[in-house]
Amino acid sequence: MKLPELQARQVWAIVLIGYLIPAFIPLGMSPVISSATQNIYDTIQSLPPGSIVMCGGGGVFAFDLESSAGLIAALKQMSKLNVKVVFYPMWIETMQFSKYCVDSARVDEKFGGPWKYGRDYVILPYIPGNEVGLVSFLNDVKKTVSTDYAGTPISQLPIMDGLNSYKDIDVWICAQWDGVTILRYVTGEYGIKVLWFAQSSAYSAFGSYMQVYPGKIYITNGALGGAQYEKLNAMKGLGHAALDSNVVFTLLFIGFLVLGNITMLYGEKNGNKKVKT
Amino acid sequence: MSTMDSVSRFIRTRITRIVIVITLLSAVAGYFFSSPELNALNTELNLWNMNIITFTLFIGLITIYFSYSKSVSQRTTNWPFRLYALVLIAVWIVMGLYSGLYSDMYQTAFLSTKITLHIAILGQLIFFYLSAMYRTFRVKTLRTGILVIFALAMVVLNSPITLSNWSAADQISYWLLNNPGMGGARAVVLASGVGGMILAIRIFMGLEKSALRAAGG
Amino acid sequence: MISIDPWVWLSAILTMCSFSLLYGDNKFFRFAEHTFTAVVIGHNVVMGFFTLRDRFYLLFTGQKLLLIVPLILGIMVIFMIWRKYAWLAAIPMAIMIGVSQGIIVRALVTTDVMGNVKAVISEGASIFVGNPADGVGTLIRVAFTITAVFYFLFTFAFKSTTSRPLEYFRTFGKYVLLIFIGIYVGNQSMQNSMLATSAINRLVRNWLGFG
Amino acid sequence: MILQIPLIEQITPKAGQMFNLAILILAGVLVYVAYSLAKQGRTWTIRPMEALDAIQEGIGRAAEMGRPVLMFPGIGNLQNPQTMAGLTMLGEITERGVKVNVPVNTIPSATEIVTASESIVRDAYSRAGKPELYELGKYVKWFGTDQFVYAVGGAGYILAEKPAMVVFLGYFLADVLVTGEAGSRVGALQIGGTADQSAVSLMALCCDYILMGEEIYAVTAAITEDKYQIATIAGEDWIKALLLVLMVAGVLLTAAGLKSVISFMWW
Repeated sequence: MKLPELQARQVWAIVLIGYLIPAFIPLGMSPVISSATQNIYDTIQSLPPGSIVMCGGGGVFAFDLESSAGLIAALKQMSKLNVKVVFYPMWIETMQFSKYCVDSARVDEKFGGPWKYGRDYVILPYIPGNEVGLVSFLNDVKKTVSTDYAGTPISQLPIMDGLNSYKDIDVWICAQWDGVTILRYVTGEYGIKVLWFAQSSAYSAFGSYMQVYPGKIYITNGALGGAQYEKLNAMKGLGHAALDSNVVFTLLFIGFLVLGNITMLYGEKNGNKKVKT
Repeated sequence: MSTMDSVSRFIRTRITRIVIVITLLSAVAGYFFSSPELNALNTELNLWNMNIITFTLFIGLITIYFSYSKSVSQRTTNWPFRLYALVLIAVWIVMGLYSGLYSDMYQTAFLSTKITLHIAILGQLIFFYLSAMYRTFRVKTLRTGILVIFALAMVVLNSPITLSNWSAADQISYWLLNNPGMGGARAVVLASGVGGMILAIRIFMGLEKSALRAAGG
Repeated sequence: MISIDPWVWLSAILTMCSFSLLYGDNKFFRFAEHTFTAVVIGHNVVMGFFTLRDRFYLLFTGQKLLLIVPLILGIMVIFMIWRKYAWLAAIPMAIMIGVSQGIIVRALVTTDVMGNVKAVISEGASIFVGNPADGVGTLIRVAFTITAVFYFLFTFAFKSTTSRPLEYFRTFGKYVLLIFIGIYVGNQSMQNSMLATSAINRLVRNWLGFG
Repeated sequence: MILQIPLIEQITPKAGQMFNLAILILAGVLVYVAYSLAKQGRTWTIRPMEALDAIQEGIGRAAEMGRPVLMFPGIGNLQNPQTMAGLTMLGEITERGVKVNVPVNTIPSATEIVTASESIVRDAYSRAGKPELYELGKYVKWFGTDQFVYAVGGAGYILAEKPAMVVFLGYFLADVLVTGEAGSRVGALQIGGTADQSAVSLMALCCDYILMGEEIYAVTAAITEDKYQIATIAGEDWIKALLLVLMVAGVLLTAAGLKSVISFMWW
């Protein structure tokens, strides 16, 4: 008997069933802490009270969801340390992403958290021009932004009194896809430490920047790093849900890999694709 | 040739060249040389640039309006959807301007529509990924063999089952990412960096005309 | 308990419409697609209005009248969409290209190119020092970087007998890149997997109320 | 007026800055030298690439099968060098396609690329000697600006029209998997090229031939057969060769503990 080639739709049906299982019955996986994640935790933990932490970069909300796991946990951690956080939205969805993270972390006083807008954190308006805006901001904050997201002049926001240029920034946290722009300018040109809650694809593509500026850049690896960060802060969020789905994925991956190769050896002769460079 | 044409040609060919040379030089020189004048010029140009870019946010609206209204008036395929989209755009703009970008209402509406749809589309990638992988990852040649072995290693090592049962898995996966993986990744970053550098040089020298030609029609 | 929040229902319906693409092109999917386009454009315009308000705040309050220049240039850039008047956009386009290329090139040469070259050179010092596992790792990283960059030489031909070994070097570079892609594909799958979970969890947990 | 802005303090990490600047200037000089040599008649050949031959083959195959060819220039805008490479490729494929009566369609994403594609396609029809066949909006399909809207429109188009060959060349992200999967389903010959690492790995999953990183610039220069384009690729190679020599020598020296010899790199 010849093994038939599975149609794409048949594969997808199996995948859908696979992913529905952990949605109904959580597997409750727990991560083991990697040193890369621990480094970021320690860096934030050692910030003196009153430090100014910038938080921002460019990214698409849905894609950045993977990094939100780490960022939400970090916001929670920072709210206990009395550091000031300024959100810097670089792409047009980043402001919504920042709000989502602040709301999910429940750090604002309206959710019973310790933070008060304007005193402990500020959200700047969308700043166009990517790297151009970033360079301008680092050189001279007051020239680049004149209001916050709601149109309030920054002179009325207490945090912004102490933030005039790159010299006043202690750490820059990025939880977005376009962390490379942040690394190139914030660390590369101005020597500020960057903590990047990167997506797994960003880690494997841009990890090399850690070697260019050793000790200045720390990157976590995707959802796994997010889950580890959640564990360090004793919470369970999207990172932990991602671990469950990763178990399903591993099984599906191995299953289809084996099936595909068996089909190649004993199946009908078609559908063979090859990769050439 | 009319005066208008010659003016437009002069702007397209001469003025733009000069503007590019000045702006590009100011950005590069402002960084490499500590001159307050250059730096000030550069900062001012950066601010101009940021303000100009803001207007490009409206370009999509104008293009969609012309394209979709044409589709609706000519009753092309799917035209009722285009009409619906035009109405929704108008409703959304009114809603957004009324409630503000950071209000809870705007955020809920945004999360329930745009973000939901985006996540749903991205969520389908794993389906495409697995079906493509089923077809492609067949070890026939050395090339696919290498791809399959390293992909499999990463998937297995990142899996929470492996990580919680085998303490070395975490270190091995980081070793793979940080040594052989980073070697290739760094070469791509470096070579693309050189490519980008040369492109800027070509634009500076006026050898790369396509960008402006395409814009200037 | 199934949710009674209308937004959750909207979100659930849109998710299912979007997932219907897996079955094939259909009307439900087109509905989702057009909702997507409309909200993206709507968000762009709302964002545009508020950004204009914030960017030209100093002009409107009369503190910096020079901002009138970028205001005019910005309006000129919109003419890009009409072929007949596209030339009006040439000057603001030139400013955008010039400034951004200038800023990009200075970072590329500093970080991406010379930063990496210097990192490779500095790593040379740690090949024979310290833990052998790290030393081997460093050696692999350095050797892989150099061979893979070698692969990106396009106009050099190694046909003579003396230069023939360099061609093997280049082939090796290609395999280095394949190893990178393999590792990348494996690591990246974690992200796609998480997004599928996120979409499905929205349906099962938020809408249907399980878990 | 501009120059009255107060002094802004200079940047911190300046180590190695002068050497970096020297490399940048040297790169400019080398590109200029290559360009001048090309003007005097010097030519270079770009090493053979399988993907390039596959594109030529694919057009022939499309002509035999009587099906169209589809080309994606990616999601970047006009400032993105990868998109520029994609647009150049679009012009070349269209011109070759027109000569053998194969319609070449394209699905751009950014609005300015729609405008640019139209003028490039029209230009290609004129160059191929058949300007009467060109129609506005016939070959350039547009489904919307967003990253995934265009991809989904593209997937729908592929399933309906069943192109014989799909070429991806430009800046892509995860969207390439949506269109790539559709292309695999209709059995199209697929050629993918991008300098973005995340997309190149996804292309490896669904394309028959892939072009990685800088290869996309080389392949567009090679297909145009424009001697000045190829000359700048040669200039680029000289710089890379120089960096390679620096790296190899530097690694050997630092491994031998003689880092001070190359300390000039940190000036």
